[in-house]
Amino acid sequence: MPEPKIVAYACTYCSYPGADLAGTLRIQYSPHVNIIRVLCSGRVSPELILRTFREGADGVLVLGCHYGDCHFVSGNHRTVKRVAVLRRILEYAGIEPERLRLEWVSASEGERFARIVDEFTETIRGLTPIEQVLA
Amino acid sequence: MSTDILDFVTRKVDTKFGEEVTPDLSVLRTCIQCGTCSASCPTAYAMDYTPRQLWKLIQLGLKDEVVNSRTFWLCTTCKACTVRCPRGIELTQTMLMLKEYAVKEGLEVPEGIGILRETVTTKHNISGDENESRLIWAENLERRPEGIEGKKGAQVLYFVGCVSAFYPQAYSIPQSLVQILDSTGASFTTMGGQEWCCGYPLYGAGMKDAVAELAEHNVERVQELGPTKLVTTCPSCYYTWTHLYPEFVQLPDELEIVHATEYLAQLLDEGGIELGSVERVVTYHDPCDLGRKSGVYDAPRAILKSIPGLEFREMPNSGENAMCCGGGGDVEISDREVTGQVGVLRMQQVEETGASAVVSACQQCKRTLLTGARQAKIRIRAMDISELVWESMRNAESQQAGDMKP
Amino acid sequence: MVSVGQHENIEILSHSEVEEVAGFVGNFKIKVRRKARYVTEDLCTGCGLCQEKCPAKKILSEFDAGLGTRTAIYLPFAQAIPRIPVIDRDNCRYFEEGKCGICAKLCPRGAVDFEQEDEFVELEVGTILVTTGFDLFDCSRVSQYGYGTYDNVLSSLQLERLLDASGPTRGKIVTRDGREPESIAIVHCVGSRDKNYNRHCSRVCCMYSLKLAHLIKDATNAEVYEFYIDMRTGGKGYEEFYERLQEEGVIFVRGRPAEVVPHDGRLVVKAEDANLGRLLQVPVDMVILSAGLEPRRGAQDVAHVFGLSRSADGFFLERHPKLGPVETASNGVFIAGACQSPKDIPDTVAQAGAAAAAAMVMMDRGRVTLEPSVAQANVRLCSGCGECVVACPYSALQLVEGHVEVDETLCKGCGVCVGHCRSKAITLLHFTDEQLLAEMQGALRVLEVA
Amino acid sequence: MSDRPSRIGVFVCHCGTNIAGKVDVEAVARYAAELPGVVTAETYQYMCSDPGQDLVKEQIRELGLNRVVVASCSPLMHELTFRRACEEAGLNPFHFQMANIREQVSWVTEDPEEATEKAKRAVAAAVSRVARHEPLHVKEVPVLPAALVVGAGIAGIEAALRIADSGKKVYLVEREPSIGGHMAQLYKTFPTLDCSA
Repeated sequence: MPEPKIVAYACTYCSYPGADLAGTLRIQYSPHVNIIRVLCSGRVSPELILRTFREGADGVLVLGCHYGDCHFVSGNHRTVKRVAVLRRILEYAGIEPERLRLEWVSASEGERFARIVDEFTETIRGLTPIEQVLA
Repeated sequence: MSTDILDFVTRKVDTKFGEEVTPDLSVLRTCIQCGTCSASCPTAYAMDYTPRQLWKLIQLGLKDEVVNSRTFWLCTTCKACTVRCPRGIELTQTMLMLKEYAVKEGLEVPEGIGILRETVTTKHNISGDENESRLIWAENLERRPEGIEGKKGAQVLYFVGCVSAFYPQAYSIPQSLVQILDSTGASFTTMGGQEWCCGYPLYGAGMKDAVAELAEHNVERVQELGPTKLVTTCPSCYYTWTHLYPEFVQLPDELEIVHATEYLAQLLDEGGIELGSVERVVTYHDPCDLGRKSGVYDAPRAILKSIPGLEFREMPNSGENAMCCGGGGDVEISDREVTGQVGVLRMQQVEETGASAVVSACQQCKRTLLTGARQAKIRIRAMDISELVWESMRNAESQQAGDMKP
Repeated sequence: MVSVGQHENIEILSHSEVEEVAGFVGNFKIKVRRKARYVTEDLCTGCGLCQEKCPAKKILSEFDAGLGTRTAIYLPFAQAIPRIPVIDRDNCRYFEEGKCGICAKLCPRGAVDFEQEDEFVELEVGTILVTTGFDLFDCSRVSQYGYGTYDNVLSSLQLERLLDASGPTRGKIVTRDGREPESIAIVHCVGSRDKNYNRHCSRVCCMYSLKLAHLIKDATNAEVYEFYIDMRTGGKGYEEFYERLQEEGVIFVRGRPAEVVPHDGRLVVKAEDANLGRLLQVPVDMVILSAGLEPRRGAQDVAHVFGLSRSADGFFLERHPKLGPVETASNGVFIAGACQSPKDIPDTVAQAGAAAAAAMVMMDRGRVTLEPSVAQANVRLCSGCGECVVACPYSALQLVEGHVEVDETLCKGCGVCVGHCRSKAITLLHFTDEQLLAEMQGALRVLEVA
Repeated sequence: MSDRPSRIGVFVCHCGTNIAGKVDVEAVARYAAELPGVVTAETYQYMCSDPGQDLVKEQIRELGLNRVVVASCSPLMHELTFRRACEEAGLNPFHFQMANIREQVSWVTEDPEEATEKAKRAVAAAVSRVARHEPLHVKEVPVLPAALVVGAGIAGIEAALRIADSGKKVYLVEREPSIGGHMAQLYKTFPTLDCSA
């Protein structure tokens, strides 16, 4: 089985520095995740997520600030609703909704970031590669 | 000793032993040697290594020193060290795992511990008496309640426990509870001779593996009788049913397991029992298995506060900070003298409150404290809360009868 | 303190809280709530007559850590700045019962005003410094030490108040029943280095405990025991001070006490001397708990108002532990002092200086550059649904003649509007769909190559 | 969209052994050189150092680069450094993209081969993105010469005094009725053992 391909969209004030902190702390985690920085998780549009699957990502992580901690006040509230709807759409389209996950990671949660990536990678490993699903 | 040290200097620390005797060696490694555990421990004074020293020995992989120590055999599993440990290390669990290790590896164990397994597995109780005689205490009751033994369909099943069933000092506990149940018209029964030891003494002696068979038997009996509530007066039985049995067996979904104090507090709350005046100053001793290990602190206090005429005084060491009576963790079997000494210390604390009686909610605490009082020549009664409630109920009856007279 | 009160460039807004921060670096708009004092600041001369005659005299003084009392209209302490009293509504007879008003009658300037209400002021500033400090750990949470239960178990702050010549005992260290203690135990790490409360080391307690031991030795003949886990004396002259205390005869016990219990009218501290491996029961007359420092209650709200993050311990997060120790994730907002992490006075002063310098650099330059990543609207694609207007956290978008328009001065570039727009009418510069898609494709394509 | 074809330069940093100790930086550079639009791909010990930045500037001028990717540490650390370098060499600073192969690759990946592969993906992503970067211009806004200091304990008082001394207006907001914070409650303070107020 090929290694899973995962894309993580991480917000610039919480989750991206959280990922950096995992590095500063030298926490080792699964290397199959590709982190893409956005300013706020609210920027991650449904289209971007769907395109990411279409381009061959087996899993998509959207990482934002904890509730109430969003640098952009309430940007992440929007993300919650959007991801919930998208998961239903994915399911409808025959794509396992667990391929899309939204998590909160603060700038101080290096350990949490690494744990989420590892857990998510394990979940994705248990699924058929997306190319076969979409084929 | 000096060669050991030289040996240690040249040897790489073997972590295998450490991994086997503690739930998570990486957490034990964070010990900062502050000694809070030792100073919290009721029996540390009698140990060859203090608990703190034991953790250091485990960290360094000095297995021989650890397994030849009597430290863990003197652990009453009271959990005082664990709740206070600033690093959150599962210290009590480590003590238990050390006992398990010693038993499993066939190392030398205290004499009584060796006999314990034999007794419990063949006789199904800790005293070695005939199990059929479990209801011997019921023979002195003024009125033996109907259906006290093995009544199918009873709502409440009273799980009596070995100590109450076989040790005369504790007979009055089941006697009191049964009479309370009877007088409230509750539909209740016991397993009688079909009740087997819950398994806690084996668990406390490092033989957790032997608990499964007992658990299966007891749960099968419960299923036969079909109660919706299981009541225990023994906090250890309570702990075993609520915390250990789920590891071995599937408990019936509809079965609610409560300690007698919770049951009585609820009855009181609902107005199901009437209490009469008991003019007495008492203090309350929290049993470790009920308090720190099961989190039941309020129910017994609520009961005490609702008895008219009773003056309740807390000891400085109460609630989460309660001192163990010394009777836990099979220490009485390993070293009766240590249990006795701790009992004396606890009774001295009782004495400082000026109470004329110490109330507990555990037959073992009652026994240990009674013995402690006798040894220290302290004239203070040790009684179980069920006994006090029954006394108070009878007083209510006689006071009412008195009121009726012209 | 005095120089702050007198400085012509400093305006003190005491008894006030920041409610709202709008705008952005260089031009923040601040809304401050000036809580009602019930004393008109401009009229009050600070003569103190009101305080003298107030009939409610038994209120425990916060300043004296509950050891002394104060009145309902009160100056928190003698040297308070501004020297204007405040009325504590909850304990004032006028507010409680509707009568009294003695202070108002006596005030020669008519400064007492029971009708006063909270007021709001708007400020415009270029930079913000958050220096909200810490809370002292509430020792009663460690129930085994008996704080709040036993009279002579005191917090370190309470001992400070006893030592103060203007404090509740006029500088005398005495037990609650007025005796001079023969022996005193100081317990380190209360609420610190403990997973049950705070994992972090509060950093200042070892040194202030040593200081307290020294002051006790100065003021009494008491035997002093210090119970510690590790003695942390990193700092200029700190280890030397420790050595001096050892010479002064303070008894150091390496062991964290398990509990404090009363016995024979005294207190017994139980610990293991970890160096000896011996269990100790030390009888003393007074126990001092060296309380740790923790994030202020309400730090979450402060973080929210100023756009700060907090680290796992709850203190405010600096932008970078080495490269940006006073900067934060919010441009133009700086932090200093114990709100960032526990620290002692020299370090606090140093960090405050650094934060001031960083803010001054920004103000001296007089200009600041902003990231150009703002939203841009394409009028032709906009359907005018208004979803983005609702979604924007900064009210930077509005519908003009059925089409969305972006106010670039308000836009902070979060892109929530882009994520929300169904007709792709909004673009976020430097984070365009095309750019993000390209980045994602680049990351995924390579997997196939590899 | 820029009308000229992309001429991208990729600069892979060793960061001493921080990156090169795990990631095969030469392999990453060789790989990058093959990516569309890439004109040159080089490695250097410390890209953020002056000689490292000079290398970037030199290549921009000599090879006529119009896009730059630096694969090194987190952009939160050095994005501004390299944007400035690009600008100094005459490039729009936003024609730059950073690939984070330290915090998010070399420091967090156990296996060197996997780390190298992940670094390649990060570089490919950055190259792909930078080709679509557009010239942008930073906005400048004035900074009001006034500061808000929130909390009047030691830190607040000290900071307020310093800023005020430089001639700027300071608003010192304090929740309590008096300034002073905890400090006012302390008797004598270490290390000088003098009074605190």
